[in-house]
Amino acid sequence: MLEQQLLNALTLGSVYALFALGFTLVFGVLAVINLSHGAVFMVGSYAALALVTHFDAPLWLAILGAMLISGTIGLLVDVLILKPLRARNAPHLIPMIATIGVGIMLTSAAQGMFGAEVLRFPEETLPAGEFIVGNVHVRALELAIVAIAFILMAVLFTLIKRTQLGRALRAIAESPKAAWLLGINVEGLFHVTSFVAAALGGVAGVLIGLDFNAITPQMGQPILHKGIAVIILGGMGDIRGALIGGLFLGFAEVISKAYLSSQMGDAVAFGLLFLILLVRPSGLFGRKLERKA
Amino acid sequence: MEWFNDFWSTYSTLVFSVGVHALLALSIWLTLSCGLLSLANAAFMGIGAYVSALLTLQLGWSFPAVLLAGGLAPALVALIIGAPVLRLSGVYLAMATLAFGEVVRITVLNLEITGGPEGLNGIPLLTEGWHIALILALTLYGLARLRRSKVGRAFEAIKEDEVAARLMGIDVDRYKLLAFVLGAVIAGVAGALNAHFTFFISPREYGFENAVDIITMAVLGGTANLIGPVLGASIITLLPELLRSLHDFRSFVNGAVLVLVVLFLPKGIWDPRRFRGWLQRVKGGRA
Amino acid sequence: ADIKIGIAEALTGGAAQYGVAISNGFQLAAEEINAKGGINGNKITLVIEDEQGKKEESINVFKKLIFQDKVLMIFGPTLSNSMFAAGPVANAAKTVVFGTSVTANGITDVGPYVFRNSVMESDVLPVTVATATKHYQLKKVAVIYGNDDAFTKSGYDVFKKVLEEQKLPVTTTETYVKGDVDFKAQLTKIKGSNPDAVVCSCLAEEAANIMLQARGLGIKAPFIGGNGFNSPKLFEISKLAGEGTFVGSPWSNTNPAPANQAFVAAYQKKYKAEPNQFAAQAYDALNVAAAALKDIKLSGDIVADREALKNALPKATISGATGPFKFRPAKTRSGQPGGWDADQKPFIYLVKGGKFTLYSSK
Amino acid sequence: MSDPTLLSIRNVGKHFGGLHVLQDVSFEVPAGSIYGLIGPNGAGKTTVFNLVTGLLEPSNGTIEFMGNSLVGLPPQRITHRGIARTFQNIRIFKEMSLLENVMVGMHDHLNYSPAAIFFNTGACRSAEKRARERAFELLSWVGLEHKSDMLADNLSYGDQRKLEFARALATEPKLLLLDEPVAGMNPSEKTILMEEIRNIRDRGYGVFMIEHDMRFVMGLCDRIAVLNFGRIIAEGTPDEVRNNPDVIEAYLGKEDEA
Amino acid sequence: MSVLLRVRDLAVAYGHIEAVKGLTFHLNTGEITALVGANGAGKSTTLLALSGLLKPARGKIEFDGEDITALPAHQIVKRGVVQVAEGRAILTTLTVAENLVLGAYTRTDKAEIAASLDEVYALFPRLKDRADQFAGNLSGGEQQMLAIGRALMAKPKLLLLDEPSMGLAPIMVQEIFRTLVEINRRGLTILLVEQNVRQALKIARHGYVIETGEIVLADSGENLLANPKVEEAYLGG
Ligand SMILES: Nc1ncnc2c1ncn2[C@@H]1O[C@H](COP(=O)(O)OP(=O)(O)OP(=O)(O)O)[C@@H](O)[C@H]1O
Ligand SMILES: Nc1ncnc2c1ncn2[C@@H]1O[C@H](COP(=O)(O)OP(=O)(O)OP(=O)(O)O)[C@@H](O)[C@H]1O
Ligand SMILES: [Mg+2]
Ligand SMILES: [Mg+2]
Repeated sequence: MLEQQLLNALTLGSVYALFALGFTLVFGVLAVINLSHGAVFMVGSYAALALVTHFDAPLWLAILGAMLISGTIGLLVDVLILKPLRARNAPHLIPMIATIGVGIMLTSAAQGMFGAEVLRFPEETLPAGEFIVGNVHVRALELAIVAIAFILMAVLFTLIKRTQLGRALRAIAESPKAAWLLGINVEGLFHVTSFVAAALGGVAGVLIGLDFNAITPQMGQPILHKGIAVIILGGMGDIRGALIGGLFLGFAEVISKAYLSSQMGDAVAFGLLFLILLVRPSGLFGRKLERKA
Repeated sequence: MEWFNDFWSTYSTLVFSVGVHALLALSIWLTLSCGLLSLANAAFMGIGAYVSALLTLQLGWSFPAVLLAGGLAPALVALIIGAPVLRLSGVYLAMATLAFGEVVRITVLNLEITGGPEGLNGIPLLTEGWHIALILALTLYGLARLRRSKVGRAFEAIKEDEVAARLMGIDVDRYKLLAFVLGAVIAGVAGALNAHFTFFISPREYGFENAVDIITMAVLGGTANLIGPVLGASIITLLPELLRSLHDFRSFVNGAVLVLVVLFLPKGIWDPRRFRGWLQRVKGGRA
Repeated sequence: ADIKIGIAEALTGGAAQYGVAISNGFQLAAEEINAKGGINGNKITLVIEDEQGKKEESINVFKKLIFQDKVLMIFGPTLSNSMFAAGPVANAAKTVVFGTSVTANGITDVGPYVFRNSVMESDVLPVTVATATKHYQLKKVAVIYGNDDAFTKSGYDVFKKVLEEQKLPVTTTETYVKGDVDFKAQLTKIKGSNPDAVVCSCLAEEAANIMLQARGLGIKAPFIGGNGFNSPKLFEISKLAGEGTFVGSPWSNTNPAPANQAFVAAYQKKYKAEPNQFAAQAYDALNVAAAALKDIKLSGDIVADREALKNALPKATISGATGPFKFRPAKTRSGQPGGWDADQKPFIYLVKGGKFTLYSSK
Repeated sequence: MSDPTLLSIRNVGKHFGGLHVLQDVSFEVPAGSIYGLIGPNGAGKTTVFNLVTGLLEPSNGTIEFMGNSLVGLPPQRITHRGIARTFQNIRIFKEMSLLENVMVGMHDHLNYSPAAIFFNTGACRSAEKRARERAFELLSWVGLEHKSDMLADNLSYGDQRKLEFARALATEPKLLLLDEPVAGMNPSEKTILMEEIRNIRDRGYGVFMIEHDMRFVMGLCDRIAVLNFGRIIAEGTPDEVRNNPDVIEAYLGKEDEA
Repeated sequence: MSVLLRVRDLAVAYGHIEAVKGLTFHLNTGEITALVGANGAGKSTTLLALSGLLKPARGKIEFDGEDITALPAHQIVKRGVVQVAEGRAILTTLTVAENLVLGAYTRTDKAEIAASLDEVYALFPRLKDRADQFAGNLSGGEQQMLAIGRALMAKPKLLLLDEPSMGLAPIMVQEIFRTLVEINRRGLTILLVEQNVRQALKIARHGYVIETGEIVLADSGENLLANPKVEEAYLGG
């Protein structure tokens, strides 16, 4: 059973990581805890579902469409809400509260349009494919999620660490004023980041919607909760951290369910998180500059 | 008079809730004023609620004693976890306190004495309007005094720059612990009051969303002074009630209002500096 | 004059999927009653309020309905938790409150004005488990339930007691929490313990996913479920994964009784969707109240009318979508006069070909 | 006359990982005098201040203040002993008014109890009133009294330095550490500040400062230590230091600009 | 002689308070111009407005014949107006090398950028030693070097310097001023805000003295140095 549980942990961890990637990106660049990310994730799911059921779109097109729609929402939130807040020098918790409002709006809009009950992708659209290796049952979709999480992480990580664009993003994250003075189009990059992060959230929504096949207006809430844990465990805004943090949480949860007690899954995961933070006050990859004066 | 009776029987709970939420918002205001973004206050509220409800139900303690215990129990917990947790800052502190809250919630969920997910029901109605009013008034007065003293200034200084605060001779760790523990006391008492007018408590009421709600109240109202949190708590509590007639659009509009308020009043609703700015403009316009 | 009845259900938030169905059931019943000329010539008007599945909100809604709208009685709220908070308010105001989806123990302890037609798990599960055990020759079972939800947890408590009484060994007991979508860790463990069946105290949506994921992991054992399983959704989602499941419930969309078939058809026509047990129980509940109202003469004095309704309601009986229905007095813990529980015989269904089929032992 | 030693630094070393920032640094700051620490950028001057104020711990060596070791004490205890400092990269409390900034500096000297705060006792009120008056005094000393209600963040750079100076004095230090106090001030303002610092010394305080402005340093300091690459390369009176060829080579440069 | 930057009636306000109250001045191509004044006079405010980081309340800024008053900051940098801001605006979480490379954000030619980098390292060898350190760990003076070096990486047409000598050792100050003269000779136009008034006016062709947001004196550097009013107010008698 251990092999199966390890696989379970890997997929669950990748699910968390996938969700956390966009979340951490916004956090890292805009320094906003975007609590509407869960709702954007949910919108991604519904968007793909609507494309598949109402327009008979093939799955790949539906995924693209979902990215576009959720990305646009992210962009709109940035342009219409976060940008004016930046211009008005809002204190740092204020944007977070605005995103709570956005989350509420998106959730109730989704309920208005699609109803409160659980919706599913039609069976024929689900990528089939399941194989059994030894004692372990593997589904193609799960493998896809794991692979996509790793690939996206690698791409984003290289982008941020090695390219001029990445350096510019890090510059913005530290000081928008300094970035402007370097000739960086700070607002433009904020918009791009918001779009990309929300699009990533949207993809995560589609994939996870496909895998667990339960789409509801509330589906973003529990994962948002975990997502926050993941990005902070990984270290604020750190792309590698999102993956490692996600995997960590996935493994902690699955292993404690498997070998301790399923009642304790979350308690063990959060308890460990608590302890890790005490040992590493800035998360796994976070670092604090030591210089004081 | 009859009108008032009708009004009171319909809305007394709502008014009570405003009071309790104001206490909660003040509790987080206190920790925020020291620069601590703590998400533990919902859990502290829960501890206060459970301890007090159990004392009432099982041991039949008197209400004042129960309230006192409801404040002290979370304070004790805050004291214990404070030392390690308060070494963290910013979102990391938020996360650690959130994790702590989760552990508390799951513990309550799995204990026999707390009734697990089914919670505790049949809690007698002991809270009266004047209890809440009195405690709120005392809290407001106490915090107002604190703010104007060296303690309040020390909190502010710590919020802005811990290193510089240390070099002013402020024992940063002790003051942070003080803010954290006092916040826990206020939240715990709020929880105890709440438990004794809603007949029922369950672990679900003290989770992440509630922690965020509490922060929203304080920040939306404005954290520059004590009026903000009270105002924020009132608005967040009353808004859904005011929007009730919108039916299906209620929560959408509720969200939209939140966004708009924040957008147009980014420093919170009660922002003395903006008011001063207006005043100056009016004066300047005349001059 | 119109008869004003309050409906307090969770129309938004996490419990909305139940609250909305329930509110649909009430509206359908009210329409039908009014179309037939109302009750003794009086039309029913529903005052529908959203209690969001939150306790304070429920109290506020109850107070508004009782003191401001001055409704004759209240249906709701959706969750047991909310009933524990709001029930005492109605009881203290001497107003009947009638729950259709509140199954937790102790609800009717609140007082004599509290009624419910939600069938309690303790009435259903013993028969279900016994029937399944006999049918499958079960030697040992695994259990899974949601442990942060009053509904699924109290269902589990009953299951546990029943399994002990029927001396059926449990290989492992697993839990999940609300909002979980990944059950593979628990199911892998269940698979390792090799049970003959999986006993599941879950809501339909979660149950469907549990079944799907169980089959994906190669678990072949059949499922045994309670009240929560009872939704056509279960098979819309799980398709054939739910084959062989035993469910005990007062209602099923395939129950051929004419009252039920009429309900199912009317619901489909009005809402373009399949009804579920929540809608059926709400539909029946309003008809029960209507039956009681027929027998009383409304004076226009709200206090007297509410009292009259409280006295008449226990005697009301109907034969509705959930079959023959009557009340029985609740046994309370404290010995105080309590409210009224449903006295209804559950049916046992076996799932065949993705449909509930009434089980009859060969 | 021989002044007693206020601060004594002996054989102090400090490294960050493999980077040795200070090595075997020793000197003494006497009471009632102005002591200067100069040296090229990155020589380790600010690091010395960080060690003295407890923000960093020395890797080896001892630091004593009036005969008691400071090593291992947290910053607030060191402030308590009577050492205050200003920062090279100004660290004022930006969201507080100037007056509040200075009053924070008096924290240690306001000894009223929590109960006194709650009941607003006479003792508490008069202590606060005195503190307020003293803060005003300090602000007018640096010429900022007319801005006392302004937010510190809205001050220009030079004014922020002055505020920091007033705040440090508010802690009533026996030894004042100034890290480049006149950076960003113009020559006439420097002259005024020079007078003020002399005043402070004449009242018996010790002043220990880092500064790159040679007119200022040479005109003001009684003794000067020169740090280069983490080592003391010269120590003595301004004249001795000014003419030391090593110092000229490493720090002052050939042509004397001033 | 051509005018590179022309400022007309520039006013900048913080909230309701005007910190700069209608400055009119110009910079000639290829010259060093100094802007001096007491603390709080409005020098930094002026520079920030020129860079587009503060939006003027009124007035007009023309660069190279183009009206740049309303342009966003990054567009202004792109046109070649680069600032070394007060307080340095170093990116502390990036390494020294990354800070420098980002300085060339608006440039694309890899080879030329590499050449510029070598020049900067030649100018400030200390930075080369510290290339892979986080800039936040640098000493104050090292950060100042980094800020100047980073601005040079942009290959500006107009360099705005806000107190470049602040926090630098005397030997380094001389070095910086020598460098400024040198890069100016190569054609770079410089606007210099300095508290080191004497040296600034020595190397500046023109100088403006500003007091509480207004220009009170404008003359050649030489004349200003000799002006008794300047002598008294800014040179310390
Ligand atoms: N926390 C740290 N980690 C790594 N290196 C550090 C740290 N703090 C200081 N340094 C290094 O130590 C050296 C000395 O720094 P310090 O700030 O003491 O110099 P300084 O003499 O004050 O220089 P300046 O006159 O430029 O302010 C510098 O090279 C700096 O890079
Ligand atoms: N963010 C701000 N908000 C409000 N007022 C400000 C702000 N920044 C500066 N000021 C005010 O504007 C005026 C000009 O400030 P500025 O920083 O331009 O002066 P400066 O000439 O650069 O002075 P210094 O030599 O001290 O750097 C000052 O009176 C200052 O108090
Ligand atoms: Mg230094
Ligand atoms: Mg300036």
